[in-house]
Amino acid sequence: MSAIVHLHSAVALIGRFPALAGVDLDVDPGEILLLRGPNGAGKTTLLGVCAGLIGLSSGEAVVLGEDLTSHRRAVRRRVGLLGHDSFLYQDLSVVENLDFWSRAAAATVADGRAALDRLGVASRLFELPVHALSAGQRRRVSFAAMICRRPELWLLDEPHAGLDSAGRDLVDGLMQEAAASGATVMFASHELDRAENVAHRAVTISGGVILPASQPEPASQPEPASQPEP
Amino acid sequence: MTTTKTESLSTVPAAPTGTGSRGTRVLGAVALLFLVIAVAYGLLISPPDAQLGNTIRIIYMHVPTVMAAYLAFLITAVSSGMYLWKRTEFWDLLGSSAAEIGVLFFAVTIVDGALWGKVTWGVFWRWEPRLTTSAVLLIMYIGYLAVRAIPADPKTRATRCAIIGLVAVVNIPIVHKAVDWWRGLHQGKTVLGTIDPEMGGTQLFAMYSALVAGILVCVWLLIHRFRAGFLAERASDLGLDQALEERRLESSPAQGADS
Amino acid sequence: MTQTRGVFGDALLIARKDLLLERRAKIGLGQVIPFAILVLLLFAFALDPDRGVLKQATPGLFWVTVLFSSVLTLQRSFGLEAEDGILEALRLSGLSPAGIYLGKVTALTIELLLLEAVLVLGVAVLYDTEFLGIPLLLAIAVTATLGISAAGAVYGALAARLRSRETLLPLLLLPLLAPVLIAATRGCEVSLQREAMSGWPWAALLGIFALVYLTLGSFLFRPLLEDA
Amino acid sequence: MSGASMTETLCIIGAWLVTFGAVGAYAASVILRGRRLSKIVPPEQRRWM
Repeated sequence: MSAIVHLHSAVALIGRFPALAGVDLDVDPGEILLLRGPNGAGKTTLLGVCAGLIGLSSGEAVVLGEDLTSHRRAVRRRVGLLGHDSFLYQDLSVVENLDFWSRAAAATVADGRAALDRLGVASRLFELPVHALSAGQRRRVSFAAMICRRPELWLLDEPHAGLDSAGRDLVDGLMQEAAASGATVMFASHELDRAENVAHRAVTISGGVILPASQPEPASQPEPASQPEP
Repeated sequence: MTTTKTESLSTVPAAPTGTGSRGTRVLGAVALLFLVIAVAYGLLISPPDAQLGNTIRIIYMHVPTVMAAYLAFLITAVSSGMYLWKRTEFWDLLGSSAAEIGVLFFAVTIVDGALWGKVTWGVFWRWEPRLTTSAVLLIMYIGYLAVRAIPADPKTRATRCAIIGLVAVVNIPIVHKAVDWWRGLHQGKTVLGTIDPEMGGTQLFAMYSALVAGILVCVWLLIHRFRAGFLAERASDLGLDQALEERRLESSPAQGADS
Repeated sequence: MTQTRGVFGDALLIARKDLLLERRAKIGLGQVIPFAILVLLLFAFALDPDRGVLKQATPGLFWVTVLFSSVLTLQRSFGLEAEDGILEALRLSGLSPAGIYLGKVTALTIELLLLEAVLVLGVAVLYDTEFLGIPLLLAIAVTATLGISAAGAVYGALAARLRSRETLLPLLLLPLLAPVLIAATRGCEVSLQREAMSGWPWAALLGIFALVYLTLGSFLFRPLLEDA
Repeated sequence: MSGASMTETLCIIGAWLVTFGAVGAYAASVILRGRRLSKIVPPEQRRWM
């Protein structure tokens, strides 16, 4: 089975700044990969490249079988990105946001409700506008909006940030579940103790490149490679 | 562009020290020749017009500049479309260079038109269709240059400009139609901006030599401006390789810099 | 996997979302409409109503007010999309860019038509206008508004991510809308029987303007979302 | 020379001066900018296309 993510000498510029300065990375199907590294190392840019949002200025990138240098847009429907931004309309209520984003992603409204339920968003919050939510609640709603797309590749930027410990456990559980069901997860985190427990493998990114592996012990064996089910 | 051909045929490449080349110098000389003829005929030799009197001498400047401006905006429009298709730096630079030159010639056109108005009507400005149209279009393209001037990623900037270039150019005929109808209801056809077929021989000669000179100067400027733009891009790329190197070095001292 | 909804389905989704946002946040109702009424008042102060100038200039003042209000509406409409990573989310969503564009145009047109309806009331009360030639007035209002939205959505989206958007959007948009102002004003004057010629050519010009920019915008929105 | 023809002459001269002046000044600025940038850019990158 070929890699879900294959990057070779990938260089990505943000403006004229080389945020990625030649990344080599392969991620296998069903793997949970932790990206660690200092702030400004290029983690967010790397996730953006994998999502097909940021173009490469040189190098190779193939994600989910799509060549990003020629078909950057094709991959987008198939990935789920959880970024620093909430990706939510502040003035719309929780369900209105979920209804909109699930339908935009060609999922059903029921998928959106199920995702909210899965993230443990209390139904008393459903009618509240997003700007009235706490940071943790908002994060859960963003997460719900992401998983209702049923992505084949999860790209999570600091998924634990802003969550209480119950929320973090929930996120860890979701990632493991996703990987078990054939999806692939890449996430960036600063909370290394927790993150390394979940991840099958960790790579360190610094200065826009991936450092040669000094791999930590895998917490668990990667799931046997299987064709990810849409 | 023809000049580049001349460029590559010329004896071997000492690196240029500016935006000039043999091609542009030849072109510049020809343009200058036409300019001299235009000055001689337009200001001195040709007689005053039967209807316009001496103010026709302003028209000798007004028509070439407006033609050059429209030529430049046409180039901007074509380049904008080509950029969105081909996504190459060439079309971006050509389009933005032409827009700048178009704005220059358009501004001059409006000043000339206002001076003609001062003589003919006694006031600088009348809501005459051509002047009004030109003023609106001028501001539209000033907007283009304003967006161009915002520092941004080169690709982003190029896309923005290409979009504005296309949006603006399709407005030109609509503005013309609207303003013509708007004013045309009140006034007869105006002389400003048209070449009267009844013009005398020397007048026609003055007009056409000025027109040719205007177009040649426009093209000559465009080549220089394009090359200056190209150099400016290379100058801002200069740091790039170095930045890439430095970026990679960031990772080496801090081994496995976790947290 | 994903069933495609098509461009018009996407447009409907976006338009409904925008109108819902307006219902929730009430920026148009609470801020833009009061602003527009205020402009009408200011014109009355500037052009003393007793001298009759106001009455003569009513169509022009009306459309100038609409243009200024539309700049505010556009800024609001696309400011929302540029916040909180929404633009990235839209790019990821798989909605077609043309669909997003047409949806925004639809919502904007509806919002601006509502604004105009309120302004018409304001003009009727404050400037004592008599309305004649209603079909032509309606045709002009609809085509002009569609044109403003169609051209405005392109520049609104373009300016939304620029730091100097507050000054750039009017600089870019208002000259572009000059023909709309001319045609809508003259058309309304004709309609109010101030001119003895048919106003339908003006409505046709407005229709052409709207059509040209709807077509162009549908094509340009992809590069606009991707790279601008 | 009457006042009217005075204005006429001034305006005609003015139009030609404005045209030549503006285009000339712009041309000079472009050429100078090109020379200045040429000094910064390494020789092998100075060729266009």
